[in-house]
Amino acid sequence: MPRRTYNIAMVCDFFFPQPGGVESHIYQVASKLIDRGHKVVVVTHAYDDRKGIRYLTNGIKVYHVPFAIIYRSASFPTVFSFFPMFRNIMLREQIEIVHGHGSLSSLCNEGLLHARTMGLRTVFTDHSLFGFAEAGSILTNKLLKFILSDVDHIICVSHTSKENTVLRAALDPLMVSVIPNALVSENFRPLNYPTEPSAPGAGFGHNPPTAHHLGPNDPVTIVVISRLFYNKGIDLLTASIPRIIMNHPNTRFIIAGSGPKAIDLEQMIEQNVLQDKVEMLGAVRHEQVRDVMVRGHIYLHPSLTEAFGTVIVEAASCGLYVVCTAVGGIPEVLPSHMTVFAKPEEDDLVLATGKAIAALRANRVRTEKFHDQVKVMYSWSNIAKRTERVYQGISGDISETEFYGYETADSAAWGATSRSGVRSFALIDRLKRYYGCGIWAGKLFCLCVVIDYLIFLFCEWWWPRDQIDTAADWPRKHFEDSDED
Amino acid sequence: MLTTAPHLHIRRPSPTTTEFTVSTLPPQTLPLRLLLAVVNLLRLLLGITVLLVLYAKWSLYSPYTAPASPPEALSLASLANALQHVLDSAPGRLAQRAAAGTPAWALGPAALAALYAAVRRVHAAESLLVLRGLGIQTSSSGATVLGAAATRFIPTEKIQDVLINEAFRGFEVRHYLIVVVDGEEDVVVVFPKLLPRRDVVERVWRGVRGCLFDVKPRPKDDDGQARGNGRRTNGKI
Amino acid sequence: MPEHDGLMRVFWPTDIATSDLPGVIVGWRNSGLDVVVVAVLDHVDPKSVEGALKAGILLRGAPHDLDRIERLCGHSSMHVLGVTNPESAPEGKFIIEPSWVLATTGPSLRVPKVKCQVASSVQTISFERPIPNRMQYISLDPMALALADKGDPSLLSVSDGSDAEDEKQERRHRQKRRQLVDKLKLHSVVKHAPSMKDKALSRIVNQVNWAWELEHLMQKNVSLIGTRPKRTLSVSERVVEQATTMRDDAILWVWDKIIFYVFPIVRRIFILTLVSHRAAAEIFLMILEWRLRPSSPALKDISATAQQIEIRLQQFCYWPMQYVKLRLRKNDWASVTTSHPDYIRFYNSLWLVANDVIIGIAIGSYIIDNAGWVADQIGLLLRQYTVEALHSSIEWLMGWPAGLKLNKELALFLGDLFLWVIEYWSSCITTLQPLLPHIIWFIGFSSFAGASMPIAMFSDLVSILTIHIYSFYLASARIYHWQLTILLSLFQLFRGKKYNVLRNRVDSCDYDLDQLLVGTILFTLLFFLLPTVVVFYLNFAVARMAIISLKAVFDTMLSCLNHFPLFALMLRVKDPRRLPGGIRFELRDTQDRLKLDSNSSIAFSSHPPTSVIYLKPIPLSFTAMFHQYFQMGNRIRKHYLSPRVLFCLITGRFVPPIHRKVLYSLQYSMLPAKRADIIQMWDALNSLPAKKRPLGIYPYGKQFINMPSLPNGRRANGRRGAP
Amino acid sequence: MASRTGPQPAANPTQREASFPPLTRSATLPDISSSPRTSRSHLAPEDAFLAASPPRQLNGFESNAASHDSGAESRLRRLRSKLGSRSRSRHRRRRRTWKKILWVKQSFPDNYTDATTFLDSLQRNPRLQPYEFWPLVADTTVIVQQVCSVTIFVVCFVGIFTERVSPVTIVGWSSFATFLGWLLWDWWIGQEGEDEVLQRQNSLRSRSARQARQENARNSTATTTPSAASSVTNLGSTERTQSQGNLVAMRQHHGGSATSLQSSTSHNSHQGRHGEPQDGPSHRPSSPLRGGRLGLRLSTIKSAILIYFTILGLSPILKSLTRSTSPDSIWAMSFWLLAINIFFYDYSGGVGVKFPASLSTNAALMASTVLASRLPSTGQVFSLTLFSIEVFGLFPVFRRYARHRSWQYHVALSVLLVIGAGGGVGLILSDRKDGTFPWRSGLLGVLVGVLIAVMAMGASSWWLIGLQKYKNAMNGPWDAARPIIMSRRQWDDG
Repeated sequence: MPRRTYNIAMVCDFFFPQPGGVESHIYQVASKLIDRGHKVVVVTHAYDDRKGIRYLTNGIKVYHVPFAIIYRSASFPTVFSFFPMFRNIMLREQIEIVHGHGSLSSLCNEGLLHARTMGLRTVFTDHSLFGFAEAGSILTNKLLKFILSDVDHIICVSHTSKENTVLRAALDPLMVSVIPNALVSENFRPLNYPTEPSAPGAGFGHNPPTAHHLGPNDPVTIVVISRLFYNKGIDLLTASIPRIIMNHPNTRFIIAGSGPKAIDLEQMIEQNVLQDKVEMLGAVRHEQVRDVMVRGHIYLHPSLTEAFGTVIVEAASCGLYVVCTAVGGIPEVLPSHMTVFAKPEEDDLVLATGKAIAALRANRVRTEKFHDQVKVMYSWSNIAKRTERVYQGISGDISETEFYGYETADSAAWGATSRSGVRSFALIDRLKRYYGCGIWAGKLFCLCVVIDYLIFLFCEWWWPRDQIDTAADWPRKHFEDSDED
Repeated sequence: MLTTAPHLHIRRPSPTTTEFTVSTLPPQTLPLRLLLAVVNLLRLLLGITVLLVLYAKWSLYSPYTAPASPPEALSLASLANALQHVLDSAPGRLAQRAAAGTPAWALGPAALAALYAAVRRVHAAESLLVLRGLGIQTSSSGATVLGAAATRFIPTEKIQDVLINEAFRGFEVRHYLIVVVDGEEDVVVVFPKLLPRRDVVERVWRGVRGCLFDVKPRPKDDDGQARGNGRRTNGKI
Repeated sequence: MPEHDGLMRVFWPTDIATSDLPGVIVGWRNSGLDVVVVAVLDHVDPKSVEGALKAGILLRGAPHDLDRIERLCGHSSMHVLGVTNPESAPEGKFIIEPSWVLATTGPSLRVPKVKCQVASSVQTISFERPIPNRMQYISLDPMALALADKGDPSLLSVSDGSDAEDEKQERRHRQKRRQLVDKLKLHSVVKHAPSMKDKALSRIVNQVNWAWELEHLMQKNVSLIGTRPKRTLSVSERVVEQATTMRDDAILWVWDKIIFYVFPIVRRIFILTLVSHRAAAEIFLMILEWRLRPSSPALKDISATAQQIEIRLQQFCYWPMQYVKLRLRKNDWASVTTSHPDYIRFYNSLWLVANDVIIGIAIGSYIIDNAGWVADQIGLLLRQYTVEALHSSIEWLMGWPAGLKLNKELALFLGDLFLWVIEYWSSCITTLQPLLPHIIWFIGFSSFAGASMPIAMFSDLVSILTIHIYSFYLASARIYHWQLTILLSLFQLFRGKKYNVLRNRVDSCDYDLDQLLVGTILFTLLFFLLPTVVVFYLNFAVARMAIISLKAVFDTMLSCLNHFPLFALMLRVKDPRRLPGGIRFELRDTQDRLKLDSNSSIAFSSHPPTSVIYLKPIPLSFTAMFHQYFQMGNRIRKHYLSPRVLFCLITGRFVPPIHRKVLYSLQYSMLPAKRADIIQMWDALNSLPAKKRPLGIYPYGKQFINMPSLPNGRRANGRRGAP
Repeated sequence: MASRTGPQPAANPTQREASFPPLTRSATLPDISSSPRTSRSHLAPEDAFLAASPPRQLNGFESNAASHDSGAESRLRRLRSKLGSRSRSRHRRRRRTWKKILWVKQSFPDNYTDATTFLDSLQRNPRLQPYEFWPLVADTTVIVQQVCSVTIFVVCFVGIFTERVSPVTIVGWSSFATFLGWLLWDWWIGQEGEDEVLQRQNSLRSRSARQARQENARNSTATTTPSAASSVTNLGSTERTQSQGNLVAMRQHHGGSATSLQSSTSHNSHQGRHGEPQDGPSHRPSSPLRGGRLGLRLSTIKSAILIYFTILGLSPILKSLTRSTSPDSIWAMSFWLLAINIFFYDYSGGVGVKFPASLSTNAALMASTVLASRLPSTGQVFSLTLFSIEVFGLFPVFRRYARHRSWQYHVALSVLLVIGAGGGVGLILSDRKDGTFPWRSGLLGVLVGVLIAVMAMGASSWWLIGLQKYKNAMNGPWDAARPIIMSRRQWDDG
């Protein structure tokens, strides 16, 4: 059958001009989806002078909804007042699928709720991990449960993240797909990539003229690029840098990024005099990351929690040997010959770094081949393709059997018919789903949903659909579905 | 039922001169005319009444008393005399009673509101006049019947672009036509008050480009426009 | 003509005489089919007119040099644009060129019917000519009442912190916008080069402004072309002519004598006195603007009176220059519109000063008449509000006011302190009391120099007589601020934290026992003493604010007296066309014309589609006139009603009064940024052209005089040419 | 979820039993992140689930597992059951095994869920420590001590306020007691000097690490009596109930007593380092040098004199400070301040902790200042303030040392305090007859006080143990790992 193309709305608080992982993820997926012939609009809140409607390259249309911002990241939860505007946008863009990103973005949560009320298909992508111990995460988990208990499909960026989400929101695992992040591998080339042929022959020979080849006594440079926050494990870093340098005096550190922990690092540098060994660059923009990375041989990633860890993929793609803590989804991201894993402990981190340095010195790792391997592993077009499959699945364009991979027969055994394929939009079914969310929370959620539905009816009456004129479409690309990658 | 949704009316006596008028005035039918006449009459009466009441209020406090002898015509005194006569009439006494009854702090705002209602325009009309070789002139009728239409003329060589943009307004997203003026910070919004719907705006847009730059509107231009407007202007109304 | 897109554009003055006789249309041809009609000459031959135009015969006897016309209107000479009522002309009278305009005029038609052989469509833009002698003109953009020679610098010179940073961020914002606008320039979907017609607009505006003068000049010279029977005068007429000429000669002789011998002396004396005054003014100004350090405020920044005097002197220094400029205008074409704003500004300031003086005389006479009473009133007010009110309020604060839990001892202490100062001050006041009537009398006397003077003096008087409140405010604010800061840092200690300057954050720190002890006890102390201090501080802060607002009222009155656009308002009422605020077009319904076409004649059956447009000037809007008032209001609001000021008030920091420069930028906006020094003035005054023989302006005047009788005169020679 | 919660429990009870083994197996899998904690200081999860070890908790967890149906465990059980029922059908289709990696494109759909590995590394209640009764009771003594000292202070204030007791006697006795306490403390310090000297010579990091180790050694010697060990153990949990900022974090990931104490001492060591530059009267054990003990004494005396004169100077101002304020507001304020003092007091502080929670100390001091400002005469103000310093500033240090020295001292001290507080309250509450000292009410007060104390200790311990069975923590790789860092403090701004 001919491939259907969809009108998709990406709803998230985090989007350009603010830099970040989620932002670039949304942007890349959107542009690749547009390449595949879909129509994508992004709905986010207004940044300081960015109100209104903008177009990005490749025809991504961005709605910067003017709303109260509590601070730079998240917009104020304007529970229902966002609905009329949201509905207007959805109608004028003729949206079929609403795709929310980031469980912390209230805009996304509201968008998904309203979208369900309006009877649109919804997909949710979870970018982050949440523990169960902290008091704060209890609330967020309840909220997530509220939102996700009616979403058609969920996308997680790693299997760990999938397990986490399934537990948090009490979901059917089959509703959760794992689609990793990717990177634009052209932007993360090794230093002298174009000159060096990507054939494996180059790696052989005892001293190939690669930048990463190390003589016995030329310094090893370790790069750290991360926002300097506690959960990025900067304390570990601060603790282990002096010891690493003590054990391997011929190493340099390049630390890029800014944050509250920067002061601790500086103090460490001053306390044991390391000004000539450790270089702190401060914040670097995303397009400069590659230039910083290629200055080093090892990428050190001491994070304490990480859903996916795009940055280590980028580092590997830049031909760096990656030393990282085995937390979150990180162990799934890279093959073992590119990485050295460490426990989130100071001693183990020092140990692992030592191993990495030793391996580099002995030329046991062919970092020059990393780039091509990573290029094969992760590409946004592939991500977009898999995302598109999710869309097809939820809008019933491919059969449940194919999508969920089991016969509806035995699925009937455990009564999942309501969720199989498409979720029914009937208010009563939705209320059923919400009601199961908890003793008190369930009732509260039901109340919210009912109010939302009433507001929806009011909107239908006050701003009738025929009064809303549809926006002009960007010229669709014509994409022949070629099954490469 | 006095007004309708804004609709477009085009006058082009010659191919090089076009005037696009968007107004909320419904097509003139007899009942409508009658209705309008009645409404205007009522407003007139309202205005007169308010003025009368105000004068009564004033005359309550003013020491001025009408002179016994009839003053010569066409003088302030005669005017005051006439007003006195009006006040002595039945509606005048009623007005006096009303004035005496209401306190000043209540009377002032009420009178202002009533006067505003009396002079408010019923139909808004905004127009765009395109003269090839001269430029574009936007004009929008004032809020009250007293105020004249505010016009803005933009010579052709200062017109950088004419394009359709989208922006949030209230709870909805509207299309609107803007003129980008060379070297000015703010774009000029055409039909700022009425903000007609997309089809109207697009017709006007094609008409303007056809009349001003003598380009035959092609469908591709629309996308060109769309691409154009989006990338740069942050649509604030 | 190289290019024409078949669009004929005719600018047609509505108020030229429209006869149904055949005539020649003369005017400017800006480009192919883009013409501005200046005049219609009846009963002349187009070719001869063309020749005359080439030879400049028609402009003979022009009062001023002709190249200004070329510079402003963009063409060396006018052309024959076409003919009117060709059909009513005798056959073969002239050959019609294809690009000519064939217009049908007549008393019945307000707008001529225009057609052209090459034109596919016609725009007839009919305009009413502005009359230059009445200083009417049209312009594309509104005229500027304020001097444009200084924008930001005057503001940037304001360098007291808050305003400076306000300005800075404002400038940053402006620059951001500028970048946005530049980006906007980069982007354009379809570029098209503006056609000749588009570029011509500014020139056309000038031509329209010139149309009246040129038309009259030409009508005067029409008699020079076209052959006319030269009839000789009769004897009696000659006698009369002789006599008149003799009388004229006599008068002229006397007049010349006066001009050549007496006038220069008078003029020279006048100039000398003027310059000497100017020198004196210069000295005064130097005194007023002297500041011992560039940062420290000058005298005029401190006192309103000095400011006022300075403004007046500045105006005085500027007037001669303005006058000279206006005089120079006299011996140029009347249609040169560059100097009209100067004219308005000049007379505006004159008017204002006159007004000021008139009101001032009234006030002054009143004050002088009963100076004693006024003095008593003022003394009473002073005592009542600056001494007794304060006194009572402080007493009220010393006893526990309004259930406020004040610390008795501290309240007593502070109260006694302030009371003592107040006592001292009031004693000073009482010693000053007998002087007051003299001061008042002096003020009243000064107000003969304008009502603004006593107001300024009063505002100064207020600021002098309330110094004690100011000082109280300062003192209490200091105490309060100090206590607040200590409390904050002690609170950190109380929480077992301390503010780390290096990290610029609060981090935990453990103190020793004695530190904890002393810190805590002090914290408790200050915490319980705070309300008392707050109350006193608030008391004086309120008083201070009241005084500031009073002075603000004075300043507003001053600015009204000094800069009210009185003259402009009057002009706006009298003759709006002297204050052009732009132009606007009106599209006229052409239905009636078409109807008329259909039934009138066969000649117009082949009429191109025509749109009749009226070009009308927009008078300057009132908002534009009062624009600077709005600006000043914004500036004051931004200075006083900003959260920053509120924060300062709350934390007890000193709220700086708004800088006079900012406040008075309005007054200065009519004056040049830097005044012309004496030498320039001397040169300017001497550069005034010595009066030539008044005959020089006679023709102008005469033509001006018999202008109304013009049409029938033309009708006459027309009749003469008929047979 | 509603669609499942409804039919689920009734639908197939068999699956629940079926789902136990994989659950426990998965939960007991030794995972990487928890390997450092395999010290025997805490129970392994299987103790919790199979309910093997202490028999007391058997029913507790049984009932827990049974009662919590909407809880995460049952949810998990359901998930697994589904996966089991489903993956069978899938394994028929797919041969190649699925690996939990992202960097190869496997021939499985994105939403494929592998039954064997899914939620493998999930573990519940990983570091659960069952409380025992007596240690808990032993721990509560610390709190009882603090409460009692506060009570005694209040009693003294009331005494002074109602002029039953002359302030001078109070100050005199308390000062004398303080002096004795200081002598004793000084002597203890003297015994501990040597290790400190050793530590001085090393660099900061090694020093603190070593100090940590030595502290361990000392503790292991000092805590031969099991009660003490478990006492420190359970402190973590007691705090966790009254959630206390960083210390919770510190405790939560350190299982046993050894680690906990170690971390606490590492904490201390840093703090000692932190407090070094300002050498005021340092009550900390680490004296600069052996000869420095003299300097330490001198500085202590100096600060004592400083305090003395400060109070002397400030008391006249304090006297009139809050006269205009209404008394009841003062009572309320001081009550809240004292409550703050009790709640924010650092009960777990090791010996080295100088004034760990200066908030509580400050609150107490402020309370005493506020109360003192109600007193009529300067002398009373002075004496009360001084007394408050002795009670709230110095006495805790002494108590901490006493507990650290030996358990007997601790118990004796607490008993004394309880008796004193009870007696004092009794005396205060007794209607005052002229002159005669109300023995009876005093004794009554003592009895009641002891009774209340015992009751409270027992009840709170029971309550805590009862609470513990509701604990259900799920951990897995998604949790933010807690970095184990030897050399640096990491709790100041996490």
